[in-house]
Amino acid sequence: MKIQLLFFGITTDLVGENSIFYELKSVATVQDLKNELLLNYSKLKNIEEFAIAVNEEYAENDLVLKENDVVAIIPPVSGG
Amino acid sequence: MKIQLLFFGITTDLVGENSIFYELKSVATVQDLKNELLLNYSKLKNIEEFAIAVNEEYAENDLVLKENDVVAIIPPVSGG
Amino acid sequence: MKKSSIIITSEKLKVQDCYDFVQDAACGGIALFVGTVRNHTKNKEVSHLNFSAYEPMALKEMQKIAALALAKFQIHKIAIHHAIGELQIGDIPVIIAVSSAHRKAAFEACEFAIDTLKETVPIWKKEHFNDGEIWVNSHP
Amino acid sequence: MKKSSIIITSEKLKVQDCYDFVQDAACGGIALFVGTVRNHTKNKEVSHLNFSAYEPMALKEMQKIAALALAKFQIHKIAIHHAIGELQIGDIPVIIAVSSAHRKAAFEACEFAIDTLKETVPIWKKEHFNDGEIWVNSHP
Repeated sequence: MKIQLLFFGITTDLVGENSIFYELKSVATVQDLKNELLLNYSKLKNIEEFAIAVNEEYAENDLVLKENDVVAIIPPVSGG
Repeated sequence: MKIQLLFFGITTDLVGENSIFYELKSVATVQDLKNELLLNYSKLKNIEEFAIAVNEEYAENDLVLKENDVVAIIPPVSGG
Repeated sequence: MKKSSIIITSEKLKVQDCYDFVQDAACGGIALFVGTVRNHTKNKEVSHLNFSAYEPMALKEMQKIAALALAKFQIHKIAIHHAIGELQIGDIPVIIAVSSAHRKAAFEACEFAIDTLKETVPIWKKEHFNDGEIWVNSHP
Repeated sequence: MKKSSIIITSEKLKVQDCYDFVQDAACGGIALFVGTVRNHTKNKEVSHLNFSAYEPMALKEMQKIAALALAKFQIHKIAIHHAIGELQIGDIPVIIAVSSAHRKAAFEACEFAIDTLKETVPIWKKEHFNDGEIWVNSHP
């Protein structure tokens, strides 16, 4: 299935993209996606951690992703 | 000896004065003055308590007053 | 460099004045407290207030609060401004502004300053109602 | 009546705007926190900053903070404004303003809001130095 990936902050620089469409196996959790991303974009290992937001809400690792989800890679925030 | 008394807040209304010169026995503490004032201006009993400042500083009850001291009667403050 | 701005005035207080005094290129945060005149107290409608001060002593006590805050907390600068005279609903009797490198110290110093001011500074508030008036805190 | 004002903007933030939003005849105090850009970080001189946001989500998270603060503390209104884009030394990245009948609640809610914003709102700060730049919090 296809999802949209958004990259922010340092992850934009590491991956070299703001937004891409991404092919994922049909049943995948947030944790599965994190594992895949670390394989496919090994530079993401340069940061200590990142969170995932699905459709503009923070997502737990066991959330199951759906077709057309908008998935954001959220490196440690530093607003304020 | 002579001192100057200043009244503020509700004590101005109770005593009917802002500022008066006051004759005091030659050796008197702040506590002595408080006792005298409660006798001479019995309306001061209408308020729960008042503090005394001598020459613009809060004074303890055992402070000995001096000729020409400026003594302020400080009812409970309510600034802010 | 002057680290504190202490003012008692019968003019309108301005938040911007306090902000401008404490703002500094080395500071990362500014905490402010602005007192405002409420339209009621204990379910009674307030028409306006009147503040009077023992001005020279009040200035000294405000200066002491500023000095203590600067000693006690890791802050850059502090402003304590108080208005006297007649104030209407929504007017500003008091502003405290504190700048610091890290925000926790600014919050703590700001709260310390307003708490202490309300306990020690010889300023008195008279509340006026449609049917009378009262010196606040003065009646048992 | 709208109880919260949530804004992300590339215009200059104004303390007066936040003050005016939260000010209310029923409130006795307003606590504000104003973040300002510092000229140094960890002993290194900062030339300027750049803030970027995942804007729709950041607005939602800021709205959640406001709703939580209104539920958790006895406050009237809250404003949370954040700037994005390039900011110079002394500029204002963030303002929080909270009004309440009694000041303790305003202080607590203001501190809660800025603490939570720094933990949850998807906004990122890049610090620029003379010899490079760094995404804050992103390096182990």
